[in-house]
Amino acid sequence: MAEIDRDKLLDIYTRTMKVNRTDEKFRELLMGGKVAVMYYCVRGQELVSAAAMAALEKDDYVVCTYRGQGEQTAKGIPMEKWWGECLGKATGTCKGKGGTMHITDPDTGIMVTTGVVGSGLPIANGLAMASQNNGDGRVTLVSFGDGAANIGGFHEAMNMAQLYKLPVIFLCQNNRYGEHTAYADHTDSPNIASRAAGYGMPGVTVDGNDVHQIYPAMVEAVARARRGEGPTLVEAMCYRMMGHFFGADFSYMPPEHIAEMKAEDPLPKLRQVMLEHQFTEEELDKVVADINAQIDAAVEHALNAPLPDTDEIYKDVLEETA
Amino acid sequence: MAEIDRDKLLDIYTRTMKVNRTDEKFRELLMGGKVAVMYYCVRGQELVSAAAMAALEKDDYVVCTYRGQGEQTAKGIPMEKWWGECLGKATGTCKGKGGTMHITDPDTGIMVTTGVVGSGLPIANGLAMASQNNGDGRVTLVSFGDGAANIGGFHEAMNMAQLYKLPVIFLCQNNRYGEHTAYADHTDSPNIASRAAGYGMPGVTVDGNDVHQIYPAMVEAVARARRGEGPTLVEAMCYRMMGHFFGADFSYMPPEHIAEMKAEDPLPKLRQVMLEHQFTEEELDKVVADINAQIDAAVEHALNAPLPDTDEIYKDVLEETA
Amino acid sequence: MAQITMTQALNLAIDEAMADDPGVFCLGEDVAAKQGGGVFKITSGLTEKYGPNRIRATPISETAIIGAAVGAALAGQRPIAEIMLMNFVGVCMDQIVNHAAKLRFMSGGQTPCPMVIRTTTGVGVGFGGQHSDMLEAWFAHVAGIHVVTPSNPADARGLMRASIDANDPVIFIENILCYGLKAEDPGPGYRVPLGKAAIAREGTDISLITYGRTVLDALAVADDLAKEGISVEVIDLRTIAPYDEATVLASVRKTGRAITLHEAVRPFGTGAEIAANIQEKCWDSLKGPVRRIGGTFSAVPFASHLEQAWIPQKSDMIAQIKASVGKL
Amino acid sequence: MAQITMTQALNLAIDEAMADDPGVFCLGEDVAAKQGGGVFKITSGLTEKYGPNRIRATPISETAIIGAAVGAALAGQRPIAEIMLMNFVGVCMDQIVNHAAKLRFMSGGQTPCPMVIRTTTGVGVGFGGQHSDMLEAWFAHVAGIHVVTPSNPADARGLMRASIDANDPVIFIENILCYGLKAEDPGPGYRVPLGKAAIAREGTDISLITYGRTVLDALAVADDLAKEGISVEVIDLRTIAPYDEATVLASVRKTGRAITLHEAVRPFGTGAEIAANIQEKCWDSLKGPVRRIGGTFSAVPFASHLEQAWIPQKSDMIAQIKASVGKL
Ligand SMILES: Cc1ncc(C[n+]2csc(CCOP(=O)(O)OP(=O)(O)O)c2C)c(N)n1
Ligand SMILES: Cc1ncc(C[n+]2csc(CCOP(=O)(O)OP(=O)(O)O)c2C)c(N)n1
Ligand SMILES: [Mg+2]
Ligand SMILES: [Mg+2]
Repeated sequence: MAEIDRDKLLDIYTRTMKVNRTDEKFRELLMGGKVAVMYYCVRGQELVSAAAMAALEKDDYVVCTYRGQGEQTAKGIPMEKWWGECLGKATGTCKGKGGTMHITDPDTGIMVTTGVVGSGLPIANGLAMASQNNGDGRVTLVSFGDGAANIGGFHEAMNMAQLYKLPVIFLCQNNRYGEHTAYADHTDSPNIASRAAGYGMPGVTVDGNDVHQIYPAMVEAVARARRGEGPTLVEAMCYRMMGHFFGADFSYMPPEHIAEMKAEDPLPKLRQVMLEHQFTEEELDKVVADINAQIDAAVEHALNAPLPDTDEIYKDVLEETA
Repeated sequence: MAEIDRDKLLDIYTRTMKVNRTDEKFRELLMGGKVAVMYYCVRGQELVSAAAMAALEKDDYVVCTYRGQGEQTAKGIPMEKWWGECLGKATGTCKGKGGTMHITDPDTGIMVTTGVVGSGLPIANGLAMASQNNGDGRVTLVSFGDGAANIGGFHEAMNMAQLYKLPVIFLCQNNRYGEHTAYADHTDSPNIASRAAGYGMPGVTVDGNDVHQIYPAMVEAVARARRGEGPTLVEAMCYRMMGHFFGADFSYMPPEHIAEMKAEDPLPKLRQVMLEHQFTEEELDKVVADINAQIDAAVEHALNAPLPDTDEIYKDVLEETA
Repeated sequence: MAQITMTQALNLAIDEAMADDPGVFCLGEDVAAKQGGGVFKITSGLTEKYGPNRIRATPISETAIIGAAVGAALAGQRPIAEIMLMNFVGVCMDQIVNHAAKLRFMSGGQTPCPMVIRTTTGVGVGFGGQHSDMLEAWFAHVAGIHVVTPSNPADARGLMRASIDANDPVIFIENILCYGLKAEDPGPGYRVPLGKAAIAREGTDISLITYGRTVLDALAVADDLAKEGISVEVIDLRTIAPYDEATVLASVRKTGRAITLHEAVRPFGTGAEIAANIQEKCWDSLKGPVRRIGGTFSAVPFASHLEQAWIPQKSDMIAQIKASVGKL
Repeated sequence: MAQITMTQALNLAIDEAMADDPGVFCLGEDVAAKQGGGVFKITSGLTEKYGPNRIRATPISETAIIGAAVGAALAGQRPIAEIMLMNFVGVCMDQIVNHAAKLRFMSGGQTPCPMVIRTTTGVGVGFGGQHSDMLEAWFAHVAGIHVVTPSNPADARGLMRASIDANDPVIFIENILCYGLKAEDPGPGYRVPLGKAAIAREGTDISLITYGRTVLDALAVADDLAKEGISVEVIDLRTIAPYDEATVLASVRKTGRAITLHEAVRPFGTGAEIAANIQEKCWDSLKGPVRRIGGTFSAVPFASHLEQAWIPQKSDMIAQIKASVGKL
C-alpha cells in the first residue's frame, strides 16, 4: 500500500476533525435546546467522509444523504452558510428552504442532498453523464448507507453506470444499521461490495476507520473514474455511534455491538497515525482549536442571521417565481 | 446429471408442443387477420416454460409476464378459457377484461400475469410468503426476462426472498433481448445468474434449449424451495425467435444472431432426445396431432363465444361492484 | 372508558385483527420487536405475541414490501404493509396502482387484493420537502382502492379495523401530528365503516368539508365563529375516496355553502373533486361558489416559520368562511 | 408548407434543439439507432447525427433514467428522458416528484432542473389495464413541473421546442393515437409557449375545455352541434398545469357555461380542478353548473368493445352539452 504523504495526512486529519467538531457542536446545541431541528449524527463515520472528500478535486461533484454533514463540511461548504441552512436562516446555502436533509451548494460541488434512501445514486449517474458528455473531466461521488443498498435505485444505477462506464464512485458507508435494522436483518449479502461483480463492476470492502485503507481505496476509485474506466463500488465499514438521528433511541443495539464500535472509533486511531507521522500533540490540538473557533463563529453568525422572508414559500417553485 | 425418466420426458414434450402449437396457431390467426390483439410470441422459448411447469405441482403458484403463454398453457389453463381471454370473450379466464397481457387463472395457479417489466418478482415473494406463513407447502415460480433483471424490483425482490428464505424460484428467461435492446447493450453483467451471489443466493445459468440442463435445474430449485432452504435464481439461456410482439420488426437483430438462434432451436433438439429415448416418430406426431385438435376446438369455441356485457366496465372495481 | 392515544388505537386495532385472523400480518421497515416495534411504535408488542413471520421487519425496499403484500393478498392473506413516510410511495406507485388496485378488475373478479397500506405524513414536524407531502389525491384518482384517514383515536381504531376487513386495498394515512391525540377508547371490535363521513360538528350556515389533522383546525375555527354567530357544519370525511357523497351533499343542501379544506396542496387536490361535485349536484341549493383551502403550492419548506406559513391558516379559514356567508 | 405527422413533428423539434444546443440529449429504452430509434420512432435518425452519447439507449431502469436526467440537468444539460408508456411512471415517481420537481425550491433556487420527460399513453390501442392510463392529474398536483400535451402536429413541434427551452421539468404526454395525425408543418424554430391555451374553435353557447386526443372529439362534436344551432367554444389547454386560467375564465365569462373533458378517469381528475376554479371565479357569469366528462372509473379493459365503451363517448358529450344549454 502506498504511503500517504504528510500533507495529505494533515489534510485528512483536518477534514476529519472538522466533521467531528461540527457533529459535536450540533449535538451540543440540540442538547442545550438552543436549536430544535432534525440532525443525523455522523459520529463514527468522520474519517470515511473526510478521506473521500480528500480524494476529490474541488470541482468534482458530490451527492449525499441526510447523513451528509461529513461530505458537506469536508468538501468545504463555507461554515456560515452550512450552519445558516441547518438553522433555517436566510443566510443558509438554500435560504433555509432545504434544511438539514437538503443541503445544496454547487460552488463546492455538493449538488444534491437527498432524504429518500437510495435516490442519490441515479442522480449521481446523471451528473457523471453530463461530465462524460461535455468532457469536463469531473468525477461524481455519491455516498449512501448499507440500508440503501437494498433499494431498487441502487441496482438500476449500478448497472447503468457500469454499462456507460460513467465517471462515478459509489461510496457505501456501511455503518451496520439502516435506522433500527441491523445489517444481518436486512440482507444475506456477505457484504455490499460483493454485489458489484453482478454488474461487471469492481467492488471493494475496506475498513473505514483505517486511513490507510479508506484513503487509497478512494484515490484508486477516483483515478479509475477520471481515466474513463468507469465506476467503482467502495464499501467503507464503519459504525454509527449514535441513534439514527439526534435524540433517537438506540437501545436496540446489542452491547457487543456497542463495545466493538467503541473499540473501532476512527478518531483515536487517526490521531495515533498522525503521531506516528511525527505530528505533535500540540500541532494536532491547534488544528482542532482552529476548527472549533471557526465553528463557534459560524454558529454565532447563523444564530444571529435573519430568517427567510415568509414569501419565500412562493418563490423558486418554477422559473417564473424565482 | 440424473436421467429424466420416459414419462417425464413425454410430459415435457407434450407441454412443449402445446406451447409451440398455441404459438403457431396464434400467429396464424393474427396473420390471417382473424383476430387483432397484442400477442407476444414465445417461439424459441417453449422448452423453458414446459420444463419449468413440469417441475411444479399442480397447486404451486406461478407469476408470469405478457410473454407468459408458455407458462400459462404448460401449467394447464383450460384451452377454451385461455383462448377466450386472449380473444376478449366472456368465456375467458378474466371475462375478457384482462387480455393477453393479464391472464389470471387461480385454479391452475397462474396468479398474475403482469405487463410491467419486473413487477412480478415482488408479487411472487408475497405468494411465497403466504405459503411460508400458512405452511401450505406450495412453491412459487416467477418468470421474467433478461431485460427485467435491470429494474429495481428485481433487486429488491431477490434480496428480500433470500433474507426470508422464501419458497420461490426466480426463472430468468434470457432470450438475449429486451424489446429491441440486445443483452450487451443493457448490462455489463457476465450473466444474470452472477447477480445471485450478491444476495447470498444460489444462481445457475443453464441452456434452456437442452432439456437435460433446464429440467434438472428447475427440479433442484423447486426441491430446495420446498425444503424451506430458500430461493434460487435459474437463468435459462434461450432465444426470442420473433419480434418483441407479433408483427414487430426485428431487423435490428444481426444475421449472426439469427443464424445462432436457428441452430439452437429447442424443438428439433427435443425431438432428437425423444427419439433417442425410443419414442417413435408416430407417437410424437400423435401427441402433436392431439394438441392441434384440442387447440382448434378451443379456438373455434372462443371465436364463437359471446362478448362480455358492456357493463363489465363498471364491475369488479371494488367488492361493492363485484 | 379508558383514554387512548391514536398510536395505541392503531396498535389495538391491528392486534385485535391479528388475534382474530391468522391471515393478518404486518410488514415494513423497522416494524418488529428487534427494532422497537416501528419508528412510530404502531406495531409495538406484536412480534412478542405473533412471532416474526407475522411482524416482518423488511429491508428498505418499498417495491418489495408492497409487492409482497399484493402477492400475499392474492393468496388469501390480509397483509398490512407500512410505508414509513408517505413520500416514499414514489418508489412503489407501480405496485399500488398497476397491481393492487387493478388485480380484481383485470382478473375479472377472481383475485381481490385485500391489503392495507399504512403510511404517515404531516406538515409541521420539520422534516422538509421530501418527507411531508399529503398525496391522497393521487390515490383518490385511481379506481380500485379506498383512501382512508382518521382524525381522532376512536376513528383510528374503527377505521383500521374496517380497513383490515375490507376485501380491497386501502391506503391508510396517518398524520404524525395526530399520533399523540387522546380520546376515549371505543373498545374491542369497534369498526367505523369505510365510505361513511362523520358530521364532526353540526351547523347551519356553511359546510366545511375536511379530513385528518385539519378536522381539528376546522373544529377550532367553528368554535370561534360560533361566538360570532356563524354556525359551521364540520364534516370529517374519514374515507377520502370513494367518499361519502350523500352526507356531503345533504349537508350542503342544508347550509347552501361549502368550503373544502386539506393540508395537501390546493391545485388539483381532493378539494377540487368535492367542490366540482357539489356545484354540479347542489347547484340550486348553493348561495355562492364552493371555496377551497389547501397547502401552499410548493415543496414543504424547512425553516420552521416557513413551514408554519405553508400550512392552511386558521385566519384564512375564518376569512373565507366569513366571505362565504357574506359577513366580511 | 409540407405536411407532417405528429411523430415527425416531435422528431423535428428534438433534432432542431439538439442541433442548436450541445447540452440537449435523449435517453430512454430503445431510443438509439441500434434499436430503430425508439418503439414509436420519435428519436429516429438522431443517433446518426449526434452520436451515442446524445441518444442513449438505456436498460429497463426507469428510476435510473429519470435520476440520470435529474443529475444531468443539475449539471446544466437539457436531458429529454423517455418513459416508454405512462403507466411506468409508477416505478419512478420519486425521482420525478421528490427530486426533479423540488430541487429548484429546496436548493433555494440554486439548482433548477431543466428536463423533459416524454411519455405516451392512450386508450383504444388494445394494450389493456397496465398500459393505457392517463395520469396527468398526479403531476398537475405537484408544484415545480409543467404538464404539457399536444393535440396536433404543429403544437407537438412548438410545445416540444418550448419544453426543451423551459428551465424546469416538463412532463410531455403524447397520445399513441395521435402519432399518425397529419397537418401543416409550422417550420423550423416554431415554439408554442407553455401555459398558453388555444381556442381550437370559437363559440358562444358553452366552453368545452379539453386537451390531447379528446380535442379531436370535441371539435367533431362542436361541428355536429353547430348544425343544430349550438355554438361550442373548444379550448385546447395544451399545457395542463399550470394551465392558462385567463383564457379559460374569459371563455366561460363569455359563454356562461362550461364542460371539462378528458380521457383520464373522471373522479379527482384534472377536470375537477378546472371546474372548481371556474365556479369559484366565474360564479356570476355561470348559467348552470360546470359539468365534467372523463373515462370510466375502472382499469382500462382489454376486450375491444369494452375499451371503446370505457372512453368518453361523443354521444355523452352531445347529451351533456345539450343538457347544459337547456336543449335536451
Ligand atoms: C425510500 C425510503 N424509505 C425509507 C426511508 C426512511 N429512512 C430514512 S433513513 C433510513 C435508514 C437508511 O439506512 P442506511 O442506508 O444504512 O443509511 P444510514 O442512515 O445508516 O446512514 C430509512 C429507512 C427513506 N428515507 N426513504
Ligand atoms: C417498467 C417497464 N418499462 C418498460 C416496459 C416496456 N417493455 C415491455 S416488454 C419490454 C422488454 C422486456 O424485456 P425482457 O425482460 O428481456 O423480456 P422479454 O420481452 O424478452 O421476454 C419493455 C421494455 C414495461 N412494460 N415496463
Ligand atoms: Mg446504515
Ligand atoms: Mg428478453
